[in-house]
Amino acid sequence: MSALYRILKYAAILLWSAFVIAPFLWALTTSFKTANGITGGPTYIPWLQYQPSLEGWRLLFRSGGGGIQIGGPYLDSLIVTISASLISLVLGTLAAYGLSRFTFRAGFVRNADITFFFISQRIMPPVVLAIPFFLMLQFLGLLDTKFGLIIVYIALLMPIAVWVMVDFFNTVPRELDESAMLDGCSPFETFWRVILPNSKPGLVVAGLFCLIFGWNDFFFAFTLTFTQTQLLPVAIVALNSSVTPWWSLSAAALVSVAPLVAVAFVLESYLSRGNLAGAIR
Amino acid sequence: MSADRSKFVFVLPGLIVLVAIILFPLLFTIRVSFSDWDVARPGLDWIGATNYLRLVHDTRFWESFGRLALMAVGSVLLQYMLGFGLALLVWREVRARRFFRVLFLIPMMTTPVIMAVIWRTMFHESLGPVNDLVRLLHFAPLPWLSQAGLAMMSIITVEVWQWTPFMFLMLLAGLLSLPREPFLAAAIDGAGPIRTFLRVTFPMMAPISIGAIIIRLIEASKILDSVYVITSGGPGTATETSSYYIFIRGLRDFQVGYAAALSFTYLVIMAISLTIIAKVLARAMLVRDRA
Amino acid sequence: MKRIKKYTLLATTVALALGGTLASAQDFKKYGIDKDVPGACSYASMSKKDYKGRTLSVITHAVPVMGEPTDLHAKQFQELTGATVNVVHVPFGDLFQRIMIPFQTGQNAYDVLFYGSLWSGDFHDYLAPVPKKYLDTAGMKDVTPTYRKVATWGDTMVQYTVDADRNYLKYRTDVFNNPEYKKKFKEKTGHDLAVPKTWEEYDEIANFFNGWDWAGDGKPHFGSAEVTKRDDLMFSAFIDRASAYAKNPNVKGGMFFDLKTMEPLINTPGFVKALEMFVKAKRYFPPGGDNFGLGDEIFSFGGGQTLMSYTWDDAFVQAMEPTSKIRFKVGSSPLPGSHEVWNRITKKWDHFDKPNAPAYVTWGWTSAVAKASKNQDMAFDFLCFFSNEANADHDLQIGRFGINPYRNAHFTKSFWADKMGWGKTVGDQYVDTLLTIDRSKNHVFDLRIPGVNQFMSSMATGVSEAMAGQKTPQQALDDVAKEWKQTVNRIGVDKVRAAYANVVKLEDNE
Amino acid sequence: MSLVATELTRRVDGVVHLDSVSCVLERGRFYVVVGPTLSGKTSLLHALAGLDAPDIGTITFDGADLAAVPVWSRSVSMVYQQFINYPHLTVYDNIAFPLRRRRLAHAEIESRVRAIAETVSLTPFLERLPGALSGGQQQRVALARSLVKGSDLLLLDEPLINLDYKLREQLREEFLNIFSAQSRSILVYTTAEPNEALLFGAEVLVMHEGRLLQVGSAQSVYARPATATVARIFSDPPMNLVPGSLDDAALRLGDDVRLPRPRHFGPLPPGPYVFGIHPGDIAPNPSGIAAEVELAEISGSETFLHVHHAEMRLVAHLSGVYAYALGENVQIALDGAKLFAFTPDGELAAAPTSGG
Repeated sequence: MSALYRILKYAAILLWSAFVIAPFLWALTTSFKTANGITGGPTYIPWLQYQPSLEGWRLLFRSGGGGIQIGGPYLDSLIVTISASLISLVLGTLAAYGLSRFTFRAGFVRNADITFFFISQRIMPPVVLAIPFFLMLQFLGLLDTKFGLIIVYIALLMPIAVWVMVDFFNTVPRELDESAMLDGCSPFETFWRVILPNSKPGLVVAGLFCLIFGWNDFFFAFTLTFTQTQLLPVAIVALNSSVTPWWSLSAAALVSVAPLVAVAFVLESYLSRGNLAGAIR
Repeated sequence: MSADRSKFVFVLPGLIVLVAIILFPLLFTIRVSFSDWDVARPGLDWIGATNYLRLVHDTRFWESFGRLALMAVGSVLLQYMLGFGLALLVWREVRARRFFRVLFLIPMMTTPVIMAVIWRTMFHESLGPVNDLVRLLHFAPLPWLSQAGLAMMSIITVEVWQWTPFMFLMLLAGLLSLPREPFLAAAIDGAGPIRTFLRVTFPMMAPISIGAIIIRLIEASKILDSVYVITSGGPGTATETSSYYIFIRGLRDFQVGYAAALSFTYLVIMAISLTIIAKVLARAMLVRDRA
Repeated sequence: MKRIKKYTLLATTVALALGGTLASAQDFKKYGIDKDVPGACSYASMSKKDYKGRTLSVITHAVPVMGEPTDLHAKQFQELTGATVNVVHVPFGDLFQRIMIPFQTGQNAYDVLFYGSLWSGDFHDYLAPVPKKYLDTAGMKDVTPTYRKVATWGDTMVQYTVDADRNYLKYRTDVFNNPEYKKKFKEKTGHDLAVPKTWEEYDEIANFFNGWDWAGDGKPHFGSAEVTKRDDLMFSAFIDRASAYAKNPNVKGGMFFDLKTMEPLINTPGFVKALEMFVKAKRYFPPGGDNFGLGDEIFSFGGGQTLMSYTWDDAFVQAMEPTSKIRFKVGSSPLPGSHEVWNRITKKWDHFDKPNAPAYVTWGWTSAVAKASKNQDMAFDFLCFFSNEANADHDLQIGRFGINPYRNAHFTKSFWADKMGWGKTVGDQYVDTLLTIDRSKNHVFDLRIPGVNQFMSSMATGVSEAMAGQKTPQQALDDVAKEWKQTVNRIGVDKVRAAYANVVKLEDNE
Repeated sequence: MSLVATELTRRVDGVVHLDSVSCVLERGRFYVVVGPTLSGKTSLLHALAGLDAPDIGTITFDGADLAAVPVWSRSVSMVYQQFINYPHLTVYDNIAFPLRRRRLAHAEIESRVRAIAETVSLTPFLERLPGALSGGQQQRVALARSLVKGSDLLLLDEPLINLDYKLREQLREEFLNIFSAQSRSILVYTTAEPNEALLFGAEVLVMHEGRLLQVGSAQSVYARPATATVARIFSDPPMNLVPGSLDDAALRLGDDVRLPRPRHFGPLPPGPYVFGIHPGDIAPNPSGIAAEVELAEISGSETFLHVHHAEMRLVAHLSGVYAYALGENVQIALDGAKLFAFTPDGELAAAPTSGG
């Protein structure tokens, strides 16, 4: 490897790192500003360029006094996201195994078409689904409840689980299934005793994708709730008033990404152990 | 139970749950698209294909498709190339690669609607740091959000920032799972890095690439939050995409019937074009594999 | 200046949560209220109510504007009456659909709604009329006639007035009073530098003070900050500019439509002229000024970047914050007008020696109780408590609350000069500006008809297309007119006319 | 007591995997299926195991039709060419896996696992995970797992192909010992290497393009291949085939090579034939025909010498290491007594007398 190549390589890595990290650094410094620290033009260094204040952070945890209490929504978001992800993962994994291992034919419909049907659920823009989902949950009496949101999120997340897991199972040698069946396992036992225990990388990736997409949904969390159930993104945009509060939104951005950074570490550790080999394909 | 019957036990629970959740909204949307549900007239009357006839002449809708195509294809392509590049950079021996890998993944974890606000403040032409940087490089401040081309670029930048990690993850995982033998063979043949990439790496990465691109295209086509926050479709209609236009018609204007017709048309067009894109990609990328 | 005593409030809240006892009327002091004003809605009256075990659902704007006072008074109401009050905060852009979806699907989602009064044309069917008991309260009777009208649909009051808004001109007094600049301006333009009375003057001044450091802080400063982001509140900014040319006090029967034929007037020369001026105005906007949301406008003028601005009070309040660099350097005045006003009857421009400057009653926050609510008694009690004299006086003093004078009592000059600490110059001028607008005989109201958002979003798109150079102003507004006509037909000519008649009645002072 | 396959046919997406394959497999016997890649060996095993149902044809075991019996209820084991084990289980649990599915008593499982582990020399590794073992050991685990059940049908699909040469020899040896102890099972072993079949000395089934070409003992197939195709498949390197003709006195190969008519051709009528000779029966000899060296591969202690004489290409299999330069001229002796004769459509017409 030539020296020039090395230099270029590290330069590229550092350049991209700077791009990735810039919004966070900007959010970090902005979160300590007040209107005065903003209106004079871009400033970066507290004390030197602007007088820092904790107001942006306080707003996230205060109630009654112009802030939002982020704790409840945080918890609600966790409950809804994790439940929906788990259910999607279970159903999606089963379906993906079926689609990966057996042949389905009905008219012109093949396995690939069924897989595409699952994924195609994500094509519909959420805007349109707002009213139908509203009516559906109204009929079920589940508006403004966590359970209602979980149901809707299952429809949103299961396609992702199916997609990741079909690709994952396609990389698991079929001979493993055959061996298990020859050793006396029914298809379900094969799945449960042999395939599932060896699918951790796939499950981790599918599960984490579900978590990411679920955690960051804004639209349904917003449309299908009133006052009882509030998820994190909805609670945070409640700060977005006529005067866009750069400070508290910045703080909120940093707070909301925190649990998912843990997710990034989990993902990475799977990558590094090479366990993800074949987890995504 | 035979293997033939047990296959349904795997697929049906998920399929049934999904259909149960999605069927009503889908059928309802189709039904509403034949109604005149409007802000002043809620309810399901029947007006035939009126909404669809109106949509045919709605140049704003069709123009928004063009912009969507540009935005989605442009940003996904960039994400793919950058993601691939980054994955290649931190694939093999690099100092602190675990740190960089985590770092590169993080933007994907952020909530788009909130990050869009942060980005808008970054692009703020007089109060944001982007133009500060431009000034530092001794250029004139640029109208990031108020000039058509740049506004489009700004939105694409945000999309690239947020979703390149997705491509990066998929492609890095793919690279890490590649067998070593073909690379050894290429090395023995004396192939340089570029040749190795074109002849070995890229073809082997084709299947995963197609999957990742299709998924990203689906997601990118729904772009709404960032457009809304960053430019709200402006200047003029320069950054108005299909789903944003549907949003304006459906939830701003509350033309529920018309928006349903728009969406159903959108759904059909997207399903068809994605299928075609998937086929074309498969042909383009997999043929090279055999060559 | 009295600001809310946050820490006391926080401490009491905690104490109350622990103690679980109802607050007594005497506790108002801990909320930063100087004194309770006796009446049906007072602290004393509320503390006698017992709403234990009942829940009130409230939807309101994001904090702090309207959202923070909602939170504050909800908390107080909760403590006084034992009710549980759940509040959800929604950004302005999403507020309409959040309220409309439950309305149209028959879902009883919210008891109390805070929203922009321009939507009353869409919402009125779903709102409970304000009961007589509340109409008779002293507080309600003191609301200025203009805002009683805004709250009324037909003959019924369906909205509970908690705020009043208008757009007015804000400018930098330090610049306008600077002798050196006055001289320079005279040399350059041949006119005396004065607060603009017409949009042409506004244009000239803004252009003169654009792009150089007239504030002496080493940075370039700019002429004007205006709301130009398409789906933000740009439609109000355009109406601000267009009224001067299009609202002819001598022509009755509608400014946006000809009430008789329901033909759109949006592409008549008055509007086109305003749009041409608006497009031209781009040259004296600060960088990015072609895509400013309200928040950007507030930061721009309130932060001292621009010489002038016109919208709601927020930018003015921001400029008058105690920590502001331009405190006491700002002034207010009614919006500029025009000497030439289009007469759609004669198809000619009428000349006015004194510029025609209609006062645009720019919607403003309002509140209402849902017809479907099962807690209407409690809901109206909450609104009457929210707006009781003591609370209103308190809320007016906190700029970020976004609550502005709507009762005759609020137009007391000493209140603004002393209590707000704005001093006599700024305070008196502010009150005068507001009074002029309120008492004007030449009002423009929002297009409070069904589907108002459809009309406004068509208009904003057209205006934005012209601003971006995609279409000429005439072309853009012709297209808007076409769309308006289709929209009117779709919603129903008679339905729209009936609603618009209410608006025209107010504008024509009938 | 036998497994009878009748006219098994299977196509997948228009590609023929099995073409009317019929065979009878007896208990306690060892069968080796020989054929090149994609000849249908694996398809045959899958069909016999019940993993893939044939489109046409039946399989009966001791007279009972197996069609309705799902795989997991059959008494079949299989060892794959990839080392297939359960990665999440220890070697012990891997071997015990099929026994546990049959709900055998704990002690019974323990004793059987330990016994089989001893047989395949895995006792020291019982607590390891398969991933931590070498390829040979992994394949032993797979073998142990398939043996421990004592299935009626034991299928081995090229189990040694992914191992290096030495390990292959060693394991092959062990297999032979182990298999000879399996008196009640039917063993079916596939391989692309005829030598393996010869070493095992088993019953051979030669497959090509989905069809079963010849069945018989390894020696008999080697000595008398039914067709030229079988001859090529069942010879490593493949048998040299040279078109030529025969008259009463002489035999012609190509354009200009004449050999005296071999005695073992007996009363074969004159005419065109394809003559075959095993590479091992060709050797350089100063009195032979002139040829030019195209390639000399040295493998272990053997040399494969590729030469051509005009259009005639031959491969000679020499034991010992010899150095030849490319393009070097050599003389090659063709021993007429070792020649096979096939009719132009490939049927065996004459074969050398065995041992000759």
